[in-house]
Amino acid sequence: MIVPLPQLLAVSAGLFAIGLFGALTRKNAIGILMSIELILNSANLNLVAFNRIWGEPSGLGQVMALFVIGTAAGGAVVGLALILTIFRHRQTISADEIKLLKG
Amino acid sequence: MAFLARHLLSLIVFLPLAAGLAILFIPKERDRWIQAAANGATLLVLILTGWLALHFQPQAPGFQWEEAVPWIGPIHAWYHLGLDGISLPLVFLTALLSFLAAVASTTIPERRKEFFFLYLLLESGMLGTFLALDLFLFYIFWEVVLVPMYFLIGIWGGPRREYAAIKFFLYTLAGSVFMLLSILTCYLRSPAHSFSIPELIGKGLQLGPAAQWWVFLGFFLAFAIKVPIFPFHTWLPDAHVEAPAPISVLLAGVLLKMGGYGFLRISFPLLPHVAIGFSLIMGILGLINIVYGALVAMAQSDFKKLVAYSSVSHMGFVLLGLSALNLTGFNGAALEMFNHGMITGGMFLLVGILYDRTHTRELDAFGGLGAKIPVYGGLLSFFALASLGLPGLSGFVSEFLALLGCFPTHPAITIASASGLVVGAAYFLLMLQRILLGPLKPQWSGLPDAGRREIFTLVPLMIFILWIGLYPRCILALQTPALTNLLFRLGGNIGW
Amino acid sequence: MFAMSPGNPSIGPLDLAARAAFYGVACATLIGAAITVTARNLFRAALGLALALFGVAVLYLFLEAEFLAVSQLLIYVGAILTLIIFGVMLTAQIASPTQPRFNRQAGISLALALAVGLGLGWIFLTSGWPSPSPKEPPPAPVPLSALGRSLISIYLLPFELLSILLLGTLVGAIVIARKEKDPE
Amino acid sequence: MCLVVTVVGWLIMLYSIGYMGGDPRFSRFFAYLSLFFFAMLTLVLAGDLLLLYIGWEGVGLCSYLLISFWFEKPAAANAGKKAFLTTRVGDLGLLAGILLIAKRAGDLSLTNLAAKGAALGGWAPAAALLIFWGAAGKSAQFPLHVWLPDAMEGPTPVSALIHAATMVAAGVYLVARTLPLFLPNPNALLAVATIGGITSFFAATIACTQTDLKRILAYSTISQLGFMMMGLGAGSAFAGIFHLVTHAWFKALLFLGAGSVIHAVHHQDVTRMGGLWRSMPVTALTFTVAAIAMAGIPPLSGFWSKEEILRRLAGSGPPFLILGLSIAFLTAFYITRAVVLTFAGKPHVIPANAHPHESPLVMTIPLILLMLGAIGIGFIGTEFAGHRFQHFLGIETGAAHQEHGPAWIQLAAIGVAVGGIALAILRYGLGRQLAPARVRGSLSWAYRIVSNKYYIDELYDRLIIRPVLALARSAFSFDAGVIDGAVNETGNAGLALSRVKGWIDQRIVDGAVNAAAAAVGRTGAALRLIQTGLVQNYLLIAAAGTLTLFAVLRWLS
Repeated sequence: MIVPLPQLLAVSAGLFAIGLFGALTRKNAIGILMSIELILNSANLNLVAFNRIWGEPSGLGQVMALFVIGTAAGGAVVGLALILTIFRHRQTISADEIKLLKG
Repeated sequence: MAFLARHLLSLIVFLPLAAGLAILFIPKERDRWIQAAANGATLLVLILTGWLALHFQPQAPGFQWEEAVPWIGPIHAWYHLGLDGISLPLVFLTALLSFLAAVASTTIPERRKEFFFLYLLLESGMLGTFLALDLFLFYIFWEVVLVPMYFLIGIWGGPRREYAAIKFFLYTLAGSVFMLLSILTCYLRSPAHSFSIPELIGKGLQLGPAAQWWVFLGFFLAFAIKVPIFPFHTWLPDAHVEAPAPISVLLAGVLLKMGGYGFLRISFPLLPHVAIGFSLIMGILGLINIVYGALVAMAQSDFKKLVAYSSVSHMGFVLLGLSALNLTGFNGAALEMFNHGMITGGMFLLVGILYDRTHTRELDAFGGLGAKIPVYGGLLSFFALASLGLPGLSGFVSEFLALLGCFPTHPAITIASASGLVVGAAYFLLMLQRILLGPLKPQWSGLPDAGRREIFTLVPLMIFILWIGLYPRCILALQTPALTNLLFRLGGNIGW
Repeated sequence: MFAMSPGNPSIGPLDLAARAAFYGVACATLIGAAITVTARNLFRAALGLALALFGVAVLYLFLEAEFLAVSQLLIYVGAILTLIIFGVMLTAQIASPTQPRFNRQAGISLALALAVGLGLGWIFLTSGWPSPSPKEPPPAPVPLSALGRSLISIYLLPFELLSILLLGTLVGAIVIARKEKDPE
Repeated sequence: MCLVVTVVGWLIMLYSIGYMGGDPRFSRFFAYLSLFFFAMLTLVLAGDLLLLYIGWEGVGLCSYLLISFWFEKPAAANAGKKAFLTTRVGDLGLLAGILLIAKRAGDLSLTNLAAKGAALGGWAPAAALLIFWGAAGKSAQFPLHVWLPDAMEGPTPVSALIHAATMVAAGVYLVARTLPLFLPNPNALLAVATIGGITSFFAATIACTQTDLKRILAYSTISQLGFMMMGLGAGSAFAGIFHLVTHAWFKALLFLGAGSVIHAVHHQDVTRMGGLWRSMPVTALTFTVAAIAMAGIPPLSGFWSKEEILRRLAGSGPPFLILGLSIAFLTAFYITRAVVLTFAGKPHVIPANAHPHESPLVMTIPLILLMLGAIGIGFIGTEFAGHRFQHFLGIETGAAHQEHGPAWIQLAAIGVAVGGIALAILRYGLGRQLAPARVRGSLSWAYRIVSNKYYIDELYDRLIIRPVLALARSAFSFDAGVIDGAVNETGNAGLALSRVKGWIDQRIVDGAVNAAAAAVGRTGAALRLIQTGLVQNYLLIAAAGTLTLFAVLRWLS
């Protein structure tokens, strides 16, 4: 079986685009979080694919992917904690009703 | 101990600074601690310099207790300290006056913590200037002196303190700029390619005659402002009058000497040809300083201003000695710096004592105090007589040497300068008469005489004035070999 | 087993099956992703995400990164997704029919996302990727042992930093999400 | 000289105990006096010009301190200052002379002065005159004599010691000491003699007109010092020193006597005294003896030394001899005048209620001892005593002295002295007018000039003191106005420059900056519209930006 690199990368590009769209449009904060996970996965896919094709012996790409997964887990935890707290205070997790950043 | 002995000069230079930093950590309410720390630190420095003076080998060539450590590598700046016969008397003078003025600083009423910090920083700067053997380091210490002085005048001074402080600062800074240019020229145009003064002197400069003149003038401006040489002297009366008494003591006693020291340490050995060509101008400037300063002093009605202008007059003798280009003249110049520090330092302390009691410096406001405060009157007479060059007191020895040395070089200038002695006597006697003699004014009937602490600050100076006046050899022997070396460098007349 | 050579002309039947499987997985992944961003019901979106993540894990397998595939399953599907579902349930706003799914910038976002996706795809597909010559065997996959060794030797510092980051995250999350004491 | 200082000094010290008794600064007085002795002995015993100079200045200092001893009196304070400054002007000459000798001759010792004179070559007259200048300052020679009469403001023992017997004689001593420098130069000697003669004659005429007892004595001192200088100028160190020694005795005695009188009547005006011999016999006796000694009546001391000088002057030419004789005449005249006015006649002491009385023993004993000296000291220099003094001095024992002047000089000296005394007794003792009123009237202007001391003080005030003070003031205003003004103007120019620069900054540089800032502000206001606070907006913009960036980069490459 041959995994053609361009096609694989195209899948990752699709994942990225979909994730981006979700992050930009979802009203629900948890939805945004999930979209971001998609984006991260698309990046991971690229890392692993390039690692495979150039055969870096120490497995740099895979290591980085592992780190990304780790940080993503952390991010998800903190993000969810934030969302829960905001929800507790405001009874909403709709991103366009949260304007803490408005100057 | 061995470590301390090797770094004795550094210890002397930085001990006041360390004490100053320590004072910052003493609570403001512990005023006695602050005073004690300042007194102790300056006394310790005095003891160390006294030890130096006793163990100094006058005949040994070169510098002693030398310390040289590479400092800023890329520009070849070294941390280089050393002591020789030219700097030793001035270092000792600095240490002595700093101690006495610190004791006299008990009269400073407010913000004493900051005062003593700046004061000790100032002492470090002054000692460093006299000990630095690297032009870069010299320049830094030179500027370090400037900053605390600015604040000391500007914060604790008299009514026009800000004007005086700014004037002093700008004047001196203007001079420093030219000095910096000259230093850089020396650095760039020497095969030694370093800031080290001995090295620069040893290897010489690669400059045309005209360029040498410019470099000399650059140094000259900086030193002339410090000395101060007519017409760069007008910062001095303002600064002296506005500064608090202990600071006036250091200003007149030490800071003015930095200029004269600069000539002996840097300008003359580095640019001998220019120095020889400059001799006549130097002599004329000396003459102007002596006569002009004395005349202006005579017209003063302010006690402190009178003493300030008398400094201008006395520093003229230093210039006269420098213009002589012979051993007698140089000895006179170097000794005059030392003596003037003692005498004028004492005078300013006396001015301060009187001002503390009466809050006026108008000479006409006094009169007949000789009967009311005889001890003070005696002290004042003593210092005034020393200042007007009474034989047997130190002022006479150095003035006589300067005149004697200058006579073969510039006879006419010497004779004309000697007239300054008469005018000098005139204004000091006028001053004594207006303060001490005549009928006692009623408002001073309750004036207390000089206290024990005040007498304590003056007696050491009197001892030195009398000692050098009667037996100047002890200090001449210290500086003669170094000055002889300098003269060899200049190709001047050694015999005289 | 897998030979990654895009221009390889000899395509065997096994290859063909594998290729079909690859495309299938790829499609499933993208569909899962699409569900994730479009589902009105948040719970359903989470399930879509699960599908997408699972697909990616399989893609890792295709790339002979077995450890990563397992990690993906364990961490994403096992941990993060569970967490997200918990979050969805806790916020109790799984679906509100009156609310629109998207905010007002949906149109422009769609255009942007399309542009990005098409642009990236175009770049990926048209870039002349270096292809190893047919005679040379493709580089061997990174063995798991090598991965482990490099993790604790060359990449030890980032590894440890990551662990500290995770610890910090843990503490931070607890602090943030903790129920504040009533002042009364 | 040393003996004079110590012996006369001791007697005066003794006298002072009585005179200064009760003064609040009694102890300070004696401290100053001791300091004076130290300095004076340094001066006299110095074997080196520099050391001599130190002593020289030292006595000047003590003189200053002692003259202004009663410093509450402004006159005393002024007098002290004047004395110090005037002598300082003289010291300047001495200093210059010392410098000259130091440079040309190499060392400053007082031995081998003749050789030094040779080494000085053409500079020798200059050096000699410079030294004489210094001596003139200290010995109150014209034109530097003005300080001595004023110095009488000091306590009388001080006047006696410093301003009659010792310090003022230091100048004479110095010239005598350095006479080998003068001897080869007739012109220098002539200058010394001329100045001495002028001083002596001037001072003698002034002394005839003064009414203050101590001032009479002061001018007489100046006159006698000038007389000594004439002797020195005649080339005889012996004559000068001899007169110095005898003068020290009788002049100290005169001053102490005057002090005794002043102590008794509490003022110094001779016209308000008279007949005091009744109440103060010892003082009157000793004073009179001293006066006769000074007038030059043999066999008292003054005669011998005066005769010695006159004899030397005869060798210098008739003009000097005539001058000397007229001075001797005037001396006899004015001192007799003083004696007669003070002691003779009816007692008419003013104020009348004062009761003058003889001074205590501690004051009269020194008077008597000094009187004995004044009588006898002259003999040591005469042939009767075998020229002991000359041998003692160890100078001029050669043929120079062996030639005795013509006898008529002695006779003339006695004659003028007697004449002077007689005239004075006639005029003041018996009240006879000496000249017709018409002559007196026409001479009154001369009298006025003389009694005003030839207006020299006023002249100095106009010509020197005021110009110097004015110079000082103008120097100060120059300093404050021009130099400091220049500095301040530089500062002001700097300020003006910075103001111009400030204007440029404000209008042009700042203008540009402000315009830029305003532009930014407006842009910001515009951009604020997109600051919605919504995360997703930001994200969108970021993504769009990134995309644009990539597109641009792509397009560029």
